[in-house]
Amino acid sequence: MEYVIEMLNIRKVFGNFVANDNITLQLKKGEIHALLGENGAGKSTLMNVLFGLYQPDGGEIRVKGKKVNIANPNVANDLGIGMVHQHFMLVDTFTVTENIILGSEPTKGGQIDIEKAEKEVRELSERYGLAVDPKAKIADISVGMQQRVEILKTLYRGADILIFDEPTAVLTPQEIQELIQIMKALVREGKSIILITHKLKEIMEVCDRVTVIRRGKGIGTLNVSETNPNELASLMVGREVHFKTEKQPPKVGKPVLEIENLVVKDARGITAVDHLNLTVHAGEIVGIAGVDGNGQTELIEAITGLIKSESGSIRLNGKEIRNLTPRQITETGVGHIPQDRHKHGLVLDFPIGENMVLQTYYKEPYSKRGILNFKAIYDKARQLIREFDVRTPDEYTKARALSGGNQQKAIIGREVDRDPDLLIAAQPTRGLDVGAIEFIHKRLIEQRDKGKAVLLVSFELDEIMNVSDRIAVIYEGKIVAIVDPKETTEQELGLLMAGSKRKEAGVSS
Amino acid sequence: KEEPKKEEGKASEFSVAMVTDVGGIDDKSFNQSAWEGLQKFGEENGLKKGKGGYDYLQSQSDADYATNLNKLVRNDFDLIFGIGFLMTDAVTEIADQKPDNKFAIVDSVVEKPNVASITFKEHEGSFLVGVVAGLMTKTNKIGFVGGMEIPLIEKFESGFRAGVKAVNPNATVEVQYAGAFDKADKGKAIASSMYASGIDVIYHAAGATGNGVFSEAIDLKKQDPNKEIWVIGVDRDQYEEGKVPGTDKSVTLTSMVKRVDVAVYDLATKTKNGNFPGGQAVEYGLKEDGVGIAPTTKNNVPEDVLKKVDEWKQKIINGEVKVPTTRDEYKQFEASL
Amino acid sequence: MSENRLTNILVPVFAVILGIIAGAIVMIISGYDPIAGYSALLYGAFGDRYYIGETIRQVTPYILAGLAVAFAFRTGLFNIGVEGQLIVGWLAAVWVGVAFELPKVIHLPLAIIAAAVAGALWGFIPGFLKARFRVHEVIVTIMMNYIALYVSNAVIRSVLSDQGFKSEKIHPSASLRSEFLQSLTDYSTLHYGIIISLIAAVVMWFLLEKTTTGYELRAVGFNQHASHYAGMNVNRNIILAMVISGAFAGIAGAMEGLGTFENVSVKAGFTGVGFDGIAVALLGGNNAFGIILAAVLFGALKVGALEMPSAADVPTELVDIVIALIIFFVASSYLIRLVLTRFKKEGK
Amino acid sequence: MLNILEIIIPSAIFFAAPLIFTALGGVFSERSGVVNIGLEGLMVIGAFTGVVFNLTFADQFGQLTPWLAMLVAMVVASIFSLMHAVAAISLRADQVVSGVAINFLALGLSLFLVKMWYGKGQTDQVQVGFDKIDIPILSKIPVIGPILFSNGYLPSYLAIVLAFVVWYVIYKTPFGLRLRAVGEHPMAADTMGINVAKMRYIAVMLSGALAGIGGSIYATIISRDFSHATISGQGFMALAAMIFGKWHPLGAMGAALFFGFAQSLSIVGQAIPFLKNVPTVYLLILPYALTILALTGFIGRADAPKALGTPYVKGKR
Ligand SMILES: Nc1ncnc2c1ncn2[C@@H]1O[C@H](COP(=O)(O)OP(=O)(O)OP(=O)(O)O)[C@@H](O)[C@H]1O
Ligand SMILES: Nc1ncnc2c1ncn2[C@@H]1O[C@H](COP(=O)(O)OP(=O)(O)OP(=O)(O)O)[C@@H](O)[C@H]1O
Ligand SMILES: [Mg+2]
Ligand SMILES: [Mg+2]
Repeated sequence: MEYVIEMLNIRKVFGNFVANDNITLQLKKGEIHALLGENGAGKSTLMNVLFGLYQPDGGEIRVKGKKVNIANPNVANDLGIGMVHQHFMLVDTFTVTENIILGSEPTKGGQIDIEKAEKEVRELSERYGLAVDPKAKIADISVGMQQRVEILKTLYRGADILIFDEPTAVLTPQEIQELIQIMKALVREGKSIILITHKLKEIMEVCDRVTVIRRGKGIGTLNVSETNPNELASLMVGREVHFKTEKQPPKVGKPVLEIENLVVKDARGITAVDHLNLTVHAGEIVGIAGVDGNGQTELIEAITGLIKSESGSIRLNGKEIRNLTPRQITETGVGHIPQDRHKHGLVLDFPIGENMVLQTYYKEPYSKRGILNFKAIYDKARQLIREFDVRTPDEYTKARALSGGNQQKAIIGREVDRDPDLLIAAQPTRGLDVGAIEFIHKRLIEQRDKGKAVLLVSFELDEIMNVSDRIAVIYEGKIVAIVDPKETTEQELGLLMAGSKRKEAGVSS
Repeated sequence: KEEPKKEEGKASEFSVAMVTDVGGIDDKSFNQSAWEGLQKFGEENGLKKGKGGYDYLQSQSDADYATNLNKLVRNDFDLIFGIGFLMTDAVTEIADQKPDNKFAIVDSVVEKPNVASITFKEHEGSFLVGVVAGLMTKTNKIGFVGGMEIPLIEKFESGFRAGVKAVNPNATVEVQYAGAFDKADKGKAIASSMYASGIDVIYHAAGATGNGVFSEAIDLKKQDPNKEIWVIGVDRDQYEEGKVPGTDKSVTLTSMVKRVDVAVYDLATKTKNGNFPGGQAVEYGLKEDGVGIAPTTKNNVPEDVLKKVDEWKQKIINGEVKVPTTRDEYKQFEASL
Repeated sequence: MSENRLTNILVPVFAVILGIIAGAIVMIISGYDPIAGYSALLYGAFGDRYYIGETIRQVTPYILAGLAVAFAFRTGLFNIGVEGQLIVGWLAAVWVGVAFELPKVIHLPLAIIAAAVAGALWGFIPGFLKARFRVHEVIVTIMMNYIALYVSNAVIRSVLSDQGFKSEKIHPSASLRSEFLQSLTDYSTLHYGIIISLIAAVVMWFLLEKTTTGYELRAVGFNQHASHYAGMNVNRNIILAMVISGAFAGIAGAMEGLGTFENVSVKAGFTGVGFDGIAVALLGGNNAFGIILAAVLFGALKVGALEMPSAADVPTELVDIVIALIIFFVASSYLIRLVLTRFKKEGK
Repeated sequence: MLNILEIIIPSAIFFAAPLIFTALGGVFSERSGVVNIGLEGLMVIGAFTGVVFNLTFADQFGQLTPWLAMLVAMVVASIFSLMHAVAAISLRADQVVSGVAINFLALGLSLFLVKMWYGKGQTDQVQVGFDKIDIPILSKIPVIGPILFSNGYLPSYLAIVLAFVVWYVIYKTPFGLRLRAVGEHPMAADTMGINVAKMRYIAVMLSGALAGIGGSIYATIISRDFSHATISGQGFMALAAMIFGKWHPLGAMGAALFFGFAQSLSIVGQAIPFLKNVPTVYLLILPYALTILALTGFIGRADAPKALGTPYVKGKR
């Protein structure tokens, strides 16, 4: 059997922490090989070793049978290994072409030959069906296109072994389908792919084999055709996992959030939310489904006061809250799990404890007459850490040091603890493993059952379908349909999200 | 470093020291001049540099004046000079605190029984260089560049303008202040604009800012050796500063010299001989040879002009002419012409 | 945790030691006697009660300038304008000290408050421009320094004196000087300002670490987006940070105006205290207690240096080299940390 | 009016030239992600080296001396900037702190050496400086000839030409693309096989080299000697010019020229009839006030390179 890549007994230690403990992974030519594991299991570490970003502390790597020492990404490039990183490695202020050619620029007389480069990029993108605009700035293009740029970067360098680190976590369902097509096309061209993902469905759909790791240790490699999601999940977590979150029928109460004719412009002054109407009642979870960029972000930021809206009305429990300050809105009873936890959710350089009172520090018991009461603050932090299972050495640890999942749990704990009438959750499980997702879903449903209104925004159709009581489909800044998750299919939702009108009733505008 | 002095003059009974302002003993100005006077005094009296002989301390900032004066008191110097008007407050204060010590201040007056004050009639010297400028200008446009707009520099300005007006009523004097004594760039820019507007003689009373005036004049002269432009130096003979490279010419027309060295030497000698003029303010003018024009003036200035200068000098010395020290006095002077 | 804290303390200590050793090497290379040099330095800083008085006098504005820089730093702003804020504070303090005649209990505090307000105003402008127009505070504060210098010179000339070069002496009721302190230190210029600067250090620590205002300021300093999200008024906090920073700097100016000089004179250039404040803040790790220690070190070096040329024939500039190297070693603390951890591991 | 321009513009250019060189150096350093508030100190080193070289070798090299002095100053300042590079890049120092250290060290060391070598606080005056020139042909153009191309110094024109060269290098060459990438997203650059540390070392040393030139021409043309006051704030003005110019070479040049213009206006203004009665203080603060107004009014926010000030540690997120 011919392996293009063999990673044998790879060991990688950070300080005292063993991130990779004798893991073996063998990649066959022309296969899509999944790498599966919980958050922090060591997947990215293993791939970074392969790509030359980290040096292994033990084990050996063979490429096409030959033992190699991958000292840096240049060596990896030369060996035909390319990597699409979990966190995109793109320079925002550069164009697509500039990002792709960076480091191996075609030149003419000492000057970058940008025309030639653009031509090559265009050819490459046509050949693999990776639609990009070579002249566009990264900052101005969608996440999906950014990912295609990442792939083009590897192809431009002639990679035939591609590593995808959680490529689908940031994509919409349509984009995921496109990516799957792309990967299939790449394999047809003779490339081999390692795919890291938490989404078992995707593994089942495109992968040939799967290697599972748990807490830095290799658990084994299976043929996808011989396994099923349940087996994979329990291998990965080490216990049974429930995919469908159990929930009682909702006890819907009075309207909590009422939005009428809301108009919001985005940062560039383009109308992003266009006369939108939406109502969320006490005791229900309304999920907003939509392709990224259809006004979800602006809608949430307008509700929470982070940006100003143009016109319309937003009422909370009958009280007008449109264009109040974030603080006034929070105090009226809105909780918000923000989409970007690093940017909005946490002050990464504050200890966990101080992050837990980010909106309440000025209130008793956390402070009195302007003086902070650290005992009360850290008591609260300890309580939330316990209740929400935030894995951290202690409450004095900086938020920066926590893993994404644990940061997210801390935020959710903080928001839920304030007991808001309306809880807005934006992409609450992005990038998290199944165990963490399960935990968070339970918490959202718990809130609903306590009679709170929950507004969930997610690009994950699974999540929307599973958790919501009603689904509002957003398209071009309008709610184009409200559907019952029990009476719809992913196909139908996908079509609605793509802008095709629903024939039946229930279409509101 | 200082060359070792004669060693046999061991700790004699009289020692003297000075505190400079931030300029230091090589500022090509009054600090340097004062130190020269002190050195001369020390050498002539067989003192050695350092404790028990003659010495100086340089200040790094305004806050150091008092500390440095105090340091010298602690080192038992018999006479301690504060050089420069900036030191007025510090000398006043320490004179109160140490009534048994003898102090002297240059360029300012401190009315304490244990302080001797030395001031100069800069306006008289400036008047003379003004006469030179007034007679030498071809364009009848003359410039004055001051460091900071303070009463001391106003004395230079008023005396200079009076000198110009006295000999050449048609000449105008353009006055500009750079706002600082250490901004050569401003000096250069001011000079550049003055020369460009037809001014052909600039008198600077601006310390290191004046370096810029020299550098502009030299550069212009290098570009066009036939250009008739001049700088008048201040405090010391600045002939060397005006040397045009590659030639033996200097753009320095004349310099208003202020003999701080003479005054310092004088006072130290008096004090050593037991005649410390405590509580007095000694003013050094033309008469006392405390101010005057540099000997190198003859290099660029013809005999007849020098003669004129001498005539005016006599008039001032014998009191025929009273040189103005402020702008108000200048107005009166101008009116009286 | 505590091991970490130990390292945090050890780093500046090692930096100081390395800086001093490096200074000795410089002296040896250039043919001076390092022992004589450092003895003179030490004597000039602490050798006598007079010198101790002078050192403390020098430490006083350093503490306040350091606090001013650090306060802004902690809130994510780089205030290079401490120098200018100090100058206007100095001017305002003397103005009040000269213009009024009041009982000391009113006059002195009034003069200090005037300085704080003037400094605060000077800090407000860059703060406001940053908050309102997103103008980079570094440029504005640099420009404000020059404006402070020229404006205060003009005011001294035309308002505080009759075209003179300095103001009158302040009334004794506004002075920080004290017979007692002077007699204690043999007529040094030591004044009560040191107490004010120590109080200011406590105020800064308390304000930043213990109050909700400080919590907001720190949060905004670290992450403006999250602070906005959490309902804090980001712009108000940016302005407030610069205002408080400027107030500290203004009080530093009051120390000079009401204590060291008791008047204000036309300045040919900057005092340098504000710029030294940057170094003090950095060496002190931007925390109040560290700043006090760093200010003592700097003050001692500066005052002690004056003794070096006369006693050991070493140029005073050597001290600037030593200071620079200390800052450099603090900056490169990574190296020291690395060595320390290595050392600890081997010790185990 | 034309006459006034003939006075103001050449002096604006000559004020601006040292700032342009230094600000361009700043552009290199900061574009690579390394904050450099040590520009002031690097200018000091340049001024010191330039003057000392000039004084020492004027006899050997004659008219060539100032140019050689400039080159030597460039090399020495660039070596000196290595300290900042080592601290900021290899030792992960706080870049602001390290820059402050550079400023202190440069001044302390150069004055220490002046005292040691010359036995006094300042050097002698240099004898061989740059010559004032009228640029052939161009200076004959009516109106703009006398304003722009007469009575200038060659290094001043060199500064302006260099700004365009730097623009070309940063925006048109692979080196520039990599430099900017390293300053925006060093990890992305790293994964593309670019040696982040090497790029940053080069950039910081370039900033040293250019600040060294700036300092040396300042000292040679303007102060003619070296003392504690020779470089007093010009480095900070250059830093301001760089930020004002939004980290763009031509912007930095424009900002430096603007400073030069305001500065020159404040001096020449005292001689302009309708400004004559304005109290001097207003003219003195004019350059600084204008800068603030300009920043507030029409320049708006400037976006610094994203990775500016953060050391790059491999493998850190
Ligand atoms: N640079 C580092 N320094 C120290 N420890 C690290 C570093 N990078 C990773 N680790 C450790 O290695 C473990 C594995 O991290 P890795 O990023 O490989 O996880 P992962 O499997 O990719 O997780 P996820 O699914 O969340 O992406 C982490 O839990 C962490 O403890
Ligand atoms: N550079 C680092 N140094 C030390 N610890 C690190 C480092 N990077 C990651 N870690 C540790 O790795 C663990 C998991 O990190 P990791 O980033 O893989 O989590 P994650 O869940 O994948 O987060 P994200 O959702 O942001 O990708 C955390 O416990 C964190 O402390
Ligand atoms: Mg992750
Ligand atoms: Mg990962």
